[in-house]
Amino acid sequence: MAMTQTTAAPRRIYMDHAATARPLPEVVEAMVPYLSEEYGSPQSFHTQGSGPAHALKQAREQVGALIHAPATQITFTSGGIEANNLAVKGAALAAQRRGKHIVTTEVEHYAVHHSVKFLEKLGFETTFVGVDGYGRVDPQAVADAVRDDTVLVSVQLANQEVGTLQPVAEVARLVKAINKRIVVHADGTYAVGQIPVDVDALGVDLLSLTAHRFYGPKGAGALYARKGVRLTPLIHGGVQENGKRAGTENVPAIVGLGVAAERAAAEMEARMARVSGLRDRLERGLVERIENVQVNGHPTERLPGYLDISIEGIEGEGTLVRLDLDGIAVASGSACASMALKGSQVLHAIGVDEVLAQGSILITLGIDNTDADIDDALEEIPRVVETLRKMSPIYGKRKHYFR
Amino acid sequence: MAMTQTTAAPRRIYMDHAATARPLPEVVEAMVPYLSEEYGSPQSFHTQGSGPAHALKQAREQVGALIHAPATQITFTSGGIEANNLAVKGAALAAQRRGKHIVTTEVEHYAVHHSVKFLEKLGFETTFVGVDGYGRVDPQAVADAVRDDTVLVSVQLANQEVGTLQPVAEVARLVKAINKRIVVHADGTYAVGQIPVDVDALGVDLLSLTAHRFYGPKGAGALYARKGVRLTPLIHGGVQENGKRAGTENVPAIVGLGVAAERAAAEMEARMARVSGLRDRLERGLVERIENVQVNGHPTERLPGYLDISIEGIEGEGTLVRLDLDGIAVASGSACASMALKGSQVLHAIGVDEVLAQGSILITLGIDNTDADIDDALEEIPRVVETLRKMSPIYGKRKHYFR
Amino acid sequence: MQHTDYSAKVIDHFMNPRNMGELENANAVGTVGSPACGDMMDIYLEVEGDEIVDASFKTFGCTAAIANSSMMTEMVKGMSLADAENLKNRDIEEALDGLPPHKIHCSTLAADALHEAIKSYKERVASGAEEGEVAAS
Amino acid sequence: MQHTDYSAKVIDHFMNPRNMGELENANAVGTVGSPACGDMMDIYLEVEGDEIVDASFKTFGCTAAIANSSMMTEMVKGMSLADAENLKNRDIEEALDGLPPHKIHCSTLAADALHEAIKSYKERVASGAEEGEVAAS
Ligand SMILES: Cc1ncc(COP(=O)(O)O)c(C=O)c1O
Ligand SMILES: Cc1ncc(COP(=O)(O)O)c(C=O)c1O
Repeated sequence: MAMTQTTAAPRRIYMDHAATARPLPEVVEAMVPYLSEEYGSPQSFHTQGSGPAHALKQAREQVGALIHAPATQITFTSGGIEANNLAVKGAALAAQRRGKHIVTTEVEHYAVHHSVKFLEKLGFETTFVGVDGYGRVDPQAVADAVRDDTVLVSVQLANQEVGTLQPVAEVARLVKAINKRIVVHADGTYAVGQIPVDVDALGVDLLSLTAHRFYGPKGAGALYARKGVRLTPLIHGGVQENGKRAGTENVPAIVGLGVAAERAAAEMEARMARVSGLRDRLERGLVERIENVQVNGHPTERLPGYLDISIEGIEGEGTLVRLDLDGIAVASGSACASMALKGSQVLHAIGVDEVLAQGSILITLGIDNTDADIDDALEEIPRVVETLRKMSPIYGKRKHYFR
Repeated sequence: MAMTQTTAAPRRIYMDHAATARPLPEVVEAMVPYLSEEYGSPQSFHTQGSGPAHALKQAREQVGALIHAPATQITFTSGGIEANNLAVKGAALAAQRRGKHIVTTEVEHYAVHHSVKFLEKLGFETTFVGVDGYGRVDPQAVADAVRDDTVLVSVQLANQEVGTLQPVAEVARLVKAINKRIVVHADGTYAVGQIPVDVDALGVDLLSLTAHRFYGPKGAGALYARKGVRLTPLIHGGVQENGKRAGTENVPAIVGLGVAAERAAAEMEARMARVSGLRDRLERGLVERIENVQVNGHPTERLPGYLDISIEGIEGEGTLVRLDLDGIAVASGSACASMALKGSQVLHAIGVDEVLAQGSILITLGIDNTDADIDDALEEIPRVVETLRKMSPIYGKRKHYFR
Repeated sequence: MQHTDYSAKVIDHFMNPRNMGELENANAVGTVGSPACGDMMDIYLEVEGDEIVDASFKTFGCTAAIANSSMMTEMVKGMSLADAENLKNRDIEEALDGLPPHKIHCSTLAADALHEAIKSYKERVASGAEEGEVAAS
Repeated sequence: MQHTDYSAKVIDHFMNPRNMGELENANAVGTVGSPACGDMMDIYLEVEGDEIVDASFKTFGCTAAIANSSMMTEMVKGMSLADAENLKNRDIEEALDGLPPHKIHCSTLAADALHEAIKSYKERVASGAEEGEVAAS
């Protein structure tokens, strides 16, 4: 039943950097030796452990530098989702004698959301703070949700679906003013490597990140934990990562994370300018060429590559498939395009009309996109939309769904 | 302060396969495309997700085949330690309404041991069953430890330190005869890929394994879970791995795991014969050449490459370092050679004298070792032992420590 | 899943849908689904006596939903009403060389819309609103 | 850690220990540590008047313990008892160009053994068991 379109498509244009990004060639190059000659375990006492141990040390410094944190405060994990699990469960369980209340938002990624839900089964209570029409949380609303028994506040740096940046620094300031001992966590898995991040400027205690969003490999992420913040490990069983995360270190992936972090730090400004330039051109062009569309997320406080648009009268999965057959890879918040067959909770929280949400396309650009990609997208996307609208029994006939 | 000996040593002989093993060239070769062109996320709906998704599928079949399990019952993790954590915590938490008692052994790896200790903080009780002088658990003793509220029995397939094989099939048979609903877990992280393993022949519900022990990459492991066995996820947040383990799949490492599994299955007999042949020659030779040594673990029921010897009158860390400077990498159960600065709990449980335990060297051979390696080891090890014994204030002077 | 798990036939019907649009001479229409759930379909039939002589669709929905609509309209052209009433999701699914497991529920839409159209047509005929005889039924 | 984190001097003293073995003319002996804990050291001194004229060791222990023993015996040869009594772990550690953090506790053994030897020597002299004068003390 399977059928591969790859050969049919003349040129592939990848515009789904929110899902994952292609590792940089220098990342892969740096990794390969640790898959071969330097295969030793960093915990081994002998010479074969030495190269890998030093490589880990260097990667820890590179990751620390990206977020302006000391290397000693970086714990490597298998990815961003594990880092978020470790942050939320680890901090809450370690602090549970002080209280069992957590404050978070309605638009967190499932990694945070489901970790919180798991904690609820262990007796924790949660306040989920809502967001405005741009997907932004009000820092004061977060502060107002804090109770005497609050031990953890978890607010993302940027939203995974609409790219809206959250006012985390302000959240941390307000929360810490109420009670310094409350642990403030920021899920930075979509933001770190894309925009400048400084843990001290943010004032957070915990920050999660993942390599494969900023051109590092899959299988490596990290949790920054400020000195003194206590964490119950998620994965028990060894001395690795200072007892915070057991398991033989995935040295090749961690080395790749380090190199990706270094490149991201060095090229941050240039990448941001380039990617947001392309995004802005694409956004303007699509809004001009397609009527009855809505751009979701914050107009300016948004991740550089993000463009989430809701297109009236068509459904996202079909749009995505047609675009893909034309060579353009995008994502969609449509229920049919999700493995869980559920519509986007984020768009719901923002207040996007349900029907409109079904026609949402998430385009996320990256450093490998070119002006030619934008040209092609500006041609293909309106064409596909027109075709699908012609098939649509609702387009033009029914009410408009915009706010 | 750092000093690299690598250049000084003429030829490196790696005899620490218990720590980690060098990935096969074909493993690395299979991985590299998934670090570059095939970088997509297996969860993506578009074409870039297709190659990675099919690669995952194939790896799941390869891993299933190695342990004679259906592919659908394989959950990928970041490694063996995570698999063990997921097995122990996941099964216990999912079953806690039925009871809160766990039976395990005194010689489990920290991954299992510390997971159990964590569960004790959540109100579970544990019975740790001891072992005989060979490090072997008595299946009847395990069965006798089962109570009405027992929900989990966890016994390793092979011991991490002395290589002794445990009678897991018999354990499972006895435990299931008492109560079918008790989940039986086997930590197979040291055994799978080294000896034939069949989940049905064993009769276990859960089996952990890790790639880097059988010439796969670091960063990938798996948990076999028999159909119907309930698990609370360790890492929450996504639909990946059927909801059992969230996080973007580490496709390159999983592909490597798959290839390593396939090779291990195909070459099992040949590898076992070769590696245990080398091991037997080394064992005989060392026992002949060095007086006052003791071989730990079971004489025959032992992993093919394992040779753990306790050498009277000398300390393990120094022995390890001298051997390494001569080009031979081994491990040691000595407290000084462990990051935690703790002596071996396994040797303690077996009843090895404390002083003798300090002089333990763990030699673990693999498929990359040669006859020449054994010749060299048979020359170097006795020489180093002699030198260190000359420095020793206790050798020859004090009582013998053997049992 | 990837959309590449769709069969070649599904992709063909999705990319080149047959009988798409409103039917000028339709005398039976069925509408099922809800746009808020991501799937909605209008199906148009031209019935002559006992036979469906023409069929068309308009669909808001995913690849599978559109391919199902297209395939279904192909299948029912020239079919007797009685046979069309017996057309099952499975038949459409099989005609498309199968659907990925996640997408099988989408094929219910096309059969449902067809049956809905026939049912309302019959009701109208029974109530005398429609000219022409309905011989065999 | 890796043993490669040991300084070149540590490795040199470990591989080529100075003053290893029992001292024939020893008149002061110190023994510290316990083999069960992984570290044990015998230190032998030949004391003449106020001066340590020769020193040697036998050590059961790790790389750091052996290197410390060796370095310490080198340092104390020709040293006055008073200076030797003031010799600190830190001094030995520094003479070895430092030790990895995990291994610093190993350097206490050598200084402890030295002080133990001097103490027992002095006690014996004080009790008259040892011939020769102990002028300055
Ligand atoms: C029992 C046990 N499980 C698992 C592992 C390995 O797990 P990982 O693959 O995470 O290194 C080890 C070893 O280091 C182990 O001893
Ligand atoms: C909030 C969040 N955290 C983490 C991740 C990524 O984690 P991982 O690196 O494990 O894929 C994702 C995405 O898939 C995510 O959305």
